[in-house]
Amino acid sequence: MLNDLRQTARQLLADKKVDVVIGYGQADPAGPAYPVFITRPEDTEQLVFNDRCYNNLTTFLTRKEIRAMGRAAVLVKGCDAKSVVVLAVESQIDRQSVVVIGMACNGVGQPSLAKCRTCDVHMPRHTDMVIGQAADHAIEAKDRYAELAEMMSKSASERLAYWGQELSRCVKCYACRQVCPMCYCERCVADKNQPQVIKTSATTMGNLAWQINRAFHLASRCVGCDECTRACPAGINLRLLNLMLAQATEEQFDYRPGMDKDAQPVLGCFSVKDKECFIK
Amino acid sequence: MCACEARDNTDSLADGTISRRENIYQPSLMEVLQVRRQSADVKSVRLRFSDEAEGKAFSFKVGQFGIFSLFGYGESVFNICSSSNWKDYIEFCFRKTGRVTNALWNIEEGDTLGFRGPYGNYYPMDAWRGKNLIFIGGGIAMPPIRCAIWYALEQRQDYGDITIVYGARTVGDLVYADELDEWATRERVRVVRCVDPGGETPDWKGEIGFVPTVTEKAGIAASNAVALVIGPPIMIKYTLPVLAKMGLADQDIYTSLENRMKCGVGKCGRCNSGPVYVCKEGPVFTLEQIRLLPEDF
Amino acid sequence: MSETQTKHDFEPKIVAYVCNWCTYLGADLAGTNRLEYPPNIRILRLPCTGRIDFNLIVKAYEMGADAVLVSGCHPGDCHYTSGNYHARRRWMLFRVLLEGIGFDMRRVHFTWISAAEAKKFQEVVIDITEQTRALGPYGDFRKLLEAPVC
Amino acid sequence: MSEVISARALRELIGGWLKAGIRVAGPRRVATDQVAYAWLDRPEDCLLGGYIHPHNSIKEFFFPRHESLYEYRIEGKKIALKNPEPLADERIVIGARPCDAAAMPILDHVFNWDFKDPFYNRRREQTTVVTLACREHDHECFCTSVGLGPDAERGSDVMLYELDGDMYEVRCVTDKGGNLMAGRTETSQLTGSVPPGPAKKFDLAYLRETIGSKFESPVWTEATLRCMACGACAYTCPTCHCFDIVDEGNARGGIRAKNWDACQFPMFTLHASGHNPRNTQPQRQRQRVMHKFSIYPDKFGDVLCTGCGNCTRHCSVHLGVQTVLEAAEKSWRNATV
Repeated sequence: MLNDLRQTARQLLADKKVDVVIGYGQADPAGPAYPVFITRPEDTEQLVFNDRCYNNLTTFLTRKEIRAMGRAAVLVKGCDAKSVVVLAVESQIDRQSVVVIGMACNGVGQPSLAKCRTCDVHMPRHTDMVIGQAADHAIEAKDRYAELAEMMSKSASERLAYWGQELSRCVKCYACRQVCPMCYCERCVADKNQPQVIKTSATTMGNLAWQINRAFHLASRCVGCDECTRACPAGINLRLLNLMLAQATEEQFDYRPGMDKDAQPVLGCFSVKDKECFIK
Repeated sequence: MCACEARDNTDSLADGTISRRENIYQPSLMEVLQVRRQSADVKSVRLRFSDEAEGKAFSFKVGQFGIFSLFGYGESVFNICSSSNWKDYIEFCFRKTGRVTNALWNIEEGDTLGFRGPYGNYYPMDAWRGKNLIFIGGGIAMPPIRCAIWYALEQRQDYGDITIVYGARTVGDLVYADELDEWATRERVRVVRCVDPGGETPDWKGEIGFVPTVTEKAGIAASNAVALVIGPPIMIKYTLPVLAKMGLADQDIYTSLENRMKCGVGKCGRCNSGPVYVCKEGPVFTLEQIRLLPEDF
Repeated sequence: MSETQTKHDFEPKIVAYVCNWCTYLGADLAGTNRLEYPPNIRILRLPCTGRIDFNLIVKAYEMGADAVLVSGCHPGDCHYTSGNYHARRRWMLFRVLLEGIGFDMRRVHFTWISAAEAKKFQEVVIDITEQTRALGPYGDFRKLLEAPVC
Repeated sequence: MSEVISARALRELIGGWLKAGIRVAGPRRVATDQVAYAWLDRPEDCLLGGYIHPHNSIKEFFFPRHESLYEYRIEGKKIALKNPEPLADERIVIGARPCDAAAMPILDHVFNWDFKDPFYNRRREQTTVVTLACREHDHECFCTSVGLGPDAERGSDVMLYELDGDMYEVRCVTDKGGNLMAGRTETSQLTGSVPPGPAKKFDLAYLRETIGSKFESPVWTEATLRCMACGACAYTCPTCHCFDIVDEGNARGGIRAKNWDACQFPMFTLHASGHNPRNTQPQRQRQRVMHKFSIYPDKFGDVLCTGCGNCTRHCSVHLGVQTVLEAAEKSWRNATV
């Protein structure tokens, strides 16, 4: 598999089909892998792929510094491949000018991350090629959101107190935003000050406002790569916020972001038949 | 330096309160005496300390800056553009661009602003005695030059010929236009005004062209002269070779850097250019000093 | 001060984000018709429900609101053809997030009120005010607002 | 001869402090896999082992991430300013890592050169730092590379060394520490020691000598292109101290506050005119590393880094001071060969 990957990358660069291959490197086998940007065929030996390859590399497709390098090929796991679909649907990338190399994946992390335990895209979809083999099992919708059950069994007051406690640790480093492939705005609303909608202070309220904003701007767009959760230095389980919205999106609109490249984005359209039992 | 030493005095209160004097981030309150519109998006403001004693004790040197605040909006850094000889008030000038300046646009006489300072170094007006002075400015850079011009005019006998080259995009963008006219009437003062091509009006009597070219053509004598050049980076970049050609040495060319600042007291860490904290060791530098800095401004 | 007394003395602050074309005119009509409704409501007019950023709802609580009302044109009546349809879809999801985080959903209200429905406006405001008065101040949220940093 | 305290007596001591109204902070489990320095409610909250480094640093207790500088009230055209609440409470930080404690004397320079920051200084005066020497380290630790180590005493008032049998040796470093522990310890023959710290990751002397002339080095781009532009490194760092000053309030009044800020954000140096002196991410990473190993040391002597490894540990792309300097040293040495 690794040979195939390096061979593919080498060929793409040698044939000048792409200028840069965005992949994973790893200096220390005991440490995590990290993004590398390979521009010369001979450097493709640096590429690795294993269960320490956490990053969703599609984030780099919209970065100024990386765009400046030219045409890119990007390595994606099944979950990351979904963000390529959303980026294309939202016109952030020209899908034809990006080479997407899918990597069959049996989960990352030891033990596997939460997202991997309910993954049904071990084989990446909508890519230009897939390297390796992995078996996919259908996952029932309710299993995807099983983690929410415990939280939702609490009272509203307890839930609010829980989030208040969790978010009191947030330092507003914006790692959750920066690693997110869907957070591609040129200037985030949190960085705007005319008016200052979200306080810049890392107080519990400021953090709550920020996380509500982040989660909801990702509503029906978040592909569930969970990079925000992994990147959070304070270990806040942001995954739960994303899951709430993913569940609602799937239940109410039968839509899972990034799964179907031709489906209309939920918040980009409407139906006159939308439920409105909550509106008086 | 004046204000810094006074503030070093830490007369802490026993109950843990941080006293007014200790709190280096707490501004003095100042009353707005006058607001003048200088161009479509530039206004100048005259302020007086609300506390009379504080006003009497205050002094600064031309070239220093202050941190002005509009409560509820935040702080902004501006050069104190009045002469240090003017005792009852200070002035600053701003262009409407960000959150604070947009809100400042609406202030009127009698409003209260905050002021911290003076901060930073200053123009070496003493060392410039006996020299011919060349002031070159572009756009909103007139105010930080204006304080030095007035200072020199008030100590007229100390300085030689004064040449002022000032350019803006259009005629309407020239700030302190009335003072330019007044300076032009003074003895041994030459004022060269210019606007970018296309920015002139039918009755425009000044030059048409960019500051570097106009400076080159103006035939300014460079012997025994120092130059103060302030303006947008692109203007400075093209004016420097002109000054070199005229024969000015790097140590005789001064500028004032405008890095983004928050604290003004060498703590918050954003204004540095290489090893230099612009708010403490600047903002005034000679070209000789700037050449030693990494290009980080 | 006893619990009952607190509630009795308590005047809820209610923020209403309304669209310019229907609910605002409905409120206006309520006024010209001399229909009385509680002064606890603070009306903020926006061009369209489609413009009502969800951040505004959060902001209202941050500024001390005890309940929020969002109201606009009935489906099919939007001045901009479809703003309220987009808004409706957004709220369908946003309510889920608010609920999951633990907002008291009895303090978030959505209504459609047309320019002719002065009576409905009056009823809604009375209803929300009384409901909120019964709930008391939004203490759970105040706790978050006042949480210390270090 | 040494002074020792049993684990139980230490917990009782913490309990006594809490009871006396002293605010005590220490490593505490805040979520399943998360240990943070946080205020303790009960003595048993305090962890004295089982983790390498909390996800934050003790700078939070001296230089909080959000702090009111003063209040303002707007009354018509007049403004009234009010001093912040008095900072009078006595505080103890227990179980600090040596790399965190060492950051305090480093920060002292910044907050006291020329202008003195009263908020920081008041907290320094009021806080006693009790440090627990390290027995373990991970791949990200590199204290030995910046001249510190698992039992470095710098910045600590008291040092604790783990002994066998749930005992700690207590070494008082300062008078403040001595006063805190006076009468609380027993005399013993046992002395504590720590295993060697992490192997050196880079040659500090070489880098200090070289870095000043490497502003234009291509290594900055090569080594930092993957930076995500978040502030995780700066906010978990014990020595990063950049901040922003903002107004928060409504039409009637509010506070002016000092909030943490980080040089990795594009907004950090963005001028109102739109000009940005540090326009690309590698430029911002260069600023961070050069601030720590060139700008600050040129001014104050020390390096602005204690080798805690939090930057790399908490980086989503495994990029921190250590990884950048390793790459830089390799590149610069190769270039001279």
